Amino acid sequence: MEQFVMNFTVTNRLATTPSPRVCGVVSSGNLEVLVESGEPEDTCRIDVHTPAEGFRDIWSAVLRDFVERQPVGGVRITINDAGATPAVVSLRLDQAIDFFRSEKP
Amino acid sequence: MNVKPINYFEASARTRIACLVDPESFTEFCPPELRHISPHLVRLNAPVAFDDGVMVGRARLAGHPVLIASQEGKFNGGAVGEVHGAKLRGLLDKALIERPVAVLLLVDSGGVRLHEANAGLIAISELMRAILRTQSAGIPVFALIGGSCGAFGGMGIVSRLCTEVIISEQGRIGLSGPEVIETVKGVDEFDSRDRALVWRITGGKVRRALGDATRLVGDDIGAFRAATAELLDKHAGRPLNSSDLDDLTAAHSNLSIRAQRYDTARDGRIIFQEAGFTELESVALLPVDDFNRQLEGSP
Amino acid sequence: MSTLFDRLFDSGHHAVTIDGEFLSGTATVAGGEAVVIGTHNKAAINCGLALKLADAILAAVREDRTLLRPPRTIVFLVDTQGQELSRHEELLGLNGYFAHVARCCDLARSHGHRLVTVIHGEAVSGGFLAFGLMADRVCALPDAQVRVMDLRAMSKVTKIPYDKLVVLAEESPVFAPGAENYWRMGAIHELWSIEDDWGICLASAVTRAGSEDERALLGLERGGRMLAAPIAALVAAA
Amino acid sequence: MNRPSSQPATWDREKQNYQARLARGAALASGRKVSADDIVRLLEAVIEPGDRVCIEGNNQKQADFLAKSLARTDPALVRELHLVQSVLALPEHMDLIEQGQVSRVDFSFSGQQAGRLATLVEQGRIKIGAIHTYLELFGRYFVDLTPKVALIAAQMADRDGNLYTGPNTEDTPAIVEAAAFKNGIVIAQVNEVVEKLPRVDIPADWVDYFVKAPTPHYIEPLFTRDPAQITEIQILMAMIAIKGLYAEYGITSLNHGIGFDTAAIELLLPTYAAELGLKGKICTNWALNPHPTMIPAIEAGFVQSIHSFGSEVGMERYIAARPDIFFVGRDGSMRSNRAFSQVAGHYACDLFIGSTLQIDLAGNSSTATKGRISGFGGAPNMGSDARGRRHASPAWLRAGREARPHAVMPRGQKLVAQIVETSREHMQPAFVERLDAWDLAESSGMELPPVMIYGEDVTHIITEEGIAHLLRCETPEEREQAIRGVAGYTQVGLARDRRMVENLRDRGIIRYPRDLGIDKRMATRDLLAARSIKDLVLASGGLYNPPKHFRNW
Repeated sequence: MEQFVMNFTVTNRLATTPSPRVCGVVSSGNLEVLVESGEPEDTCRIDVHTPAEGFRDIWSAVLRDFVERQPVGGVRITINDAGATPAVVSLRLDQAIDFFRSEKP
Repeated sequence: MNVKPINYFEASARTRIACLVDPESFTEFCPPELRHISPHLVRLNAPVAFDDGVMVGRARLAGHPVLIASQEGKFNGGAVGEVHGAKLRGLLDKALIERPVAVLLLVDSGGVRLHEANAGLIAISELMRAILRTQSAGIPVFALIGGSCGAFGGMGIVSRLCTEVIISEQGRIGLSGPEVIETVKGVDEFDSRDRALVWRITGGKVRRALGDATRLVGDDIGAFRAATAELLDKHAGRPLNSSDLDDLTAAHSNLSIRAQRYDTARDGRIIFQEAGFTELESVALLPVDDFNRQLEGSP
Repeated sequence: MSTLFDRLFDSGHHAVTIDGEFLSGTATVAGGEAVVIGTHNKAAINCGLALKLADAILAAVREDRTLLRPPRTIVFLVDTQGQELSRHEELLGLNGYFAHVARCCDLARSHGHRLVTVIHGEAVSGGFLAFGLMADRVCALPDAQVRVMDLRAMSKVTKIPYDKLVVLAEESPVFAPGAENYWRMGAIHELWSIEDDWGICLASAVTRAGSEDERALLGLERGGRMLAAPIAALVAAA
Repeated sequence: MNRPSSQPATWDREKQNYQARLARGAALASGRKVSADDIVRLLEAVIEPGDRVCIEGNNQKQADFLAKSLARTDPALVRELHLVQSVLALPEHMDLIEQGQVSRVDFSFSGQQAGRLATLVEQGRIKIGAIHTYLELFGRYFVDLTPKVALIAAQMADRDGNLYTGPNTEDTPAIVEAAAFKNGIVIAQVNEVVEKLPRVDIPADWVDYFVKAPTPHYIEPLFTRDPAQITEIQILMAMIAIKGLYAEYGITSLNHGIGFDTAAIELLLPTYAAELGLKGKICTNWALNPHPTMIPAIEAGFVQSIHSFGSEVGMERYIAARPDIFFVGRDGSMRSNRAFSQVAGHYACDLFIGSTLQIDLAGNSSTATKGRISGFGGAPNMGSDARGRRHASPAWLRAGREARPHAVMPRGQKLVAQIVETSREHMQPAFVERLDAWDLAESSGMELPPVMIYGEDVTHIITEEGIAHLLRCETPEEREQAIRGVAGYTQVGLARDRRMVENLRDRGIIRYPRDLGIDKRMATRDLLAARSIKDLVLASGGLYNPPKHFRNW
């Protein structure tokens, strides 16, 4: 198991504070993404828990691109991974943030 | 594009709840953001889930208040560990306080989670007692079965303790999985790769024909919802009578008759035959409605 | 078997018949008559055996009710390697037969019978769920073997190295075989030693058998199952 | 003038040898018919040391009883054989090598035996001539690898020895044609002996012996892909393929590989492609096995014709009921033919698309991994430009124009696409600097690294990131960056030159989903025309009868 946290500073911030949302399922080659409101409001904090060790560079590239696509601050994202490919991780992150934004506070 | 029904089989546990109950009516107890993960999986370096593979909560279905649990079959085969089991048990404890029209268990589980096998086994035993206690208090418990893991191991026993069992033809109920039987007893005893046979032994149709399931529905969450709503209507306002000695004596006699009648049976074909089906090869492909009609029309 | 009976029951007073792997009869426990229902020879429980167990429980309830006498204690003598693995049993719906046994236990409990389990051999997985674990109080003899799966098989299925499992089993009772582990987790109430007077132990177990399921609290108290009780309480209070 | 040597020339030594073999076999046969009990002795009688032997078998149908029987012959009598056959798929094929009966092999594909074969090669117990493509091997049957003994599989024989090979005709005609007309012995195993055949696929006078096998020959349901296992990523890639490649070039004639990636495309035709208005404009004529996942597209009227290499278990009744689509005999059952379908795939199709395990920076792709000698079957024939092609089609011409914009002589180009997710599970990259094929060639003493499709033939790479139009690249550097540009988060992808990739994107050489107007969120399983095997059965009107281990009801 590898665990690490990455913080990204962004300019956009959420106007509302939606309820937490979880997206995806922890199963082989897949992952779950939990999105919650968090502090500070200019930061997107991402916690990763993954069983595959030694892929931190790839994770940071995937997450960096995600934050570039979806620059949302005041958000805390936690990932429980079970060996998902970068493609699946990106797709799930996009879905999760979409769901989260559409959620009422 | 035409709107397709949402498959129960491949939907996630969350989607099942969302599509089964009245819109926006679900409140989750112990939700993922509380992060009650399994410390035992962590210790074994295995992936964890924030809900430990089961969500529990309160909702309405066709207006009826229900308590509901949904197991995620894709997470560790829906297997029951300490936290997972405690959530289920807690839900049944809550039923005594809230007195819903029914407790719905969306079962999708291979049974005990091996990573925490002792805790899982005990949890299932506690769940069994809790279900019996809930029923004694007049509250029915429904099992809904149609996921990829079916209802096996301890969850197979739990399902058969339920008041009503709604199953799809993709659903399965059993005790030991075919792979386990094949591994221990050999391929001649049970060829687990012969999926058609597997379903003739444990699948929804054969379980319905035997009476182990009270409703057979199509693989569509809407169909599960309709069947559940109908059964909730039936139970609403009429507390369950707890089983007495006569009920169990009658049940005992039925099970004895079944064991005698099928004392050498090793294939569900004989059960379809006894249930009055004539074209045995086509039972598997028979649409659910036709199957139900033929079954209920038979003596 | 009779050595066991002699040690368990008052002054060796018992009338238990052995029918294959199935045991049934009566014996004196704490000065009163108790019903004895059991399995031996590491029975693989199938539909037939499950029916015999259920039948014996129902018969005890029926007799006491018919004779209008106080419900007798029922002693379960458990020795099972688990459920029988067979296509035929699955087709019959073995899980349903096990559920039926559980219902019968519950009926007996609600009629005032005290249910005490004594594990005198193995207590494994589904067999134990069906027969033994549903009692009010569960006691294990010194050589009792209680488990779901042994560590080698578990290692194969979970793909966690065996050596690692052995080490981790030292720290936590949650997955490794052993009556001691089940004691710590609250599912076995008493571990009897070889020196104990099992007759006195059994009599005391009957007195202490309560009809509420407090195993989760016991597991918390004994430090073996720290989450079951609080999580269940959290959900119930939500 | 010098007279030739006094010895008169003999021109029928092979024929005499053939007759001598028949004479030795005569006692063990009644006419052409041999009983299963005598087959081992018959093989010992008619086979001579050093013979080239073909045991018919492709990745589907197998002459398994004859293979088993050959493995039971006495290695003192039956030895130094040279196997010349499509596939080394059965354990018996390896047993023959281990027992010392076979000393040399020429083949196309080894599938399940790839690991064992690699071990035997490393131990020096077998010599591999070459790992061919199917067409190449069939070709050599008529030049320098003609089988002396052909052990073939048919469904039925009549009493005279006429054979019905039925839907799984596959390789039989090519093998028999070579052996029977070049003094070879042809022995057929059949499932049944009947009074009258549904049709004659192989005439009796091309057959020397037939034997009724105790059990029907094995057929692997190789082309059945359960839609339940198709992932969202595969659906996204299928959307990119349909919109970015099929629609872009107007591809009507094509061949698909057998993976889930292409199964996803097949299941998106009646939904996604139909919505794009592509019905009748793409995917009308196929060289393809009867994939069950094609059923919804066929039923939706997308497809005009399918010619097949082999058949597929469970599809028989469906095929027979759709004679407008499939090549069906007068008897009502399909006729497949691997050689002809391979020719069709090579010369008559505008597109081949398939998956692979590894792609390097030049676009070379391979499914070879260390310790496994597996070969590629027909993929290299489908996945290469047919330089002999002389008929034009819009897709072919357009590809040619894009590949050679400055050429004076108009010429087309076959479209060859690789469709692959950038990483497999647990971050195993599909894009690599160096193919494992190099190591395999080294460790097995091969003259060529086993490359499935050469980079120069690959025109397109599709990943979940997008599509790279390699044929539009002008320099090898551009080609490398185009590959890196769709290689995602693999090391190859991360090392891309971002500026160059943006430039390629501006020029339409790399196109990402957003460039194609594809909304990634639409890539859900709801888009599949069938989500389970059962859906396929329903779509077929109950005609498709899936193999039992694919059913879950």
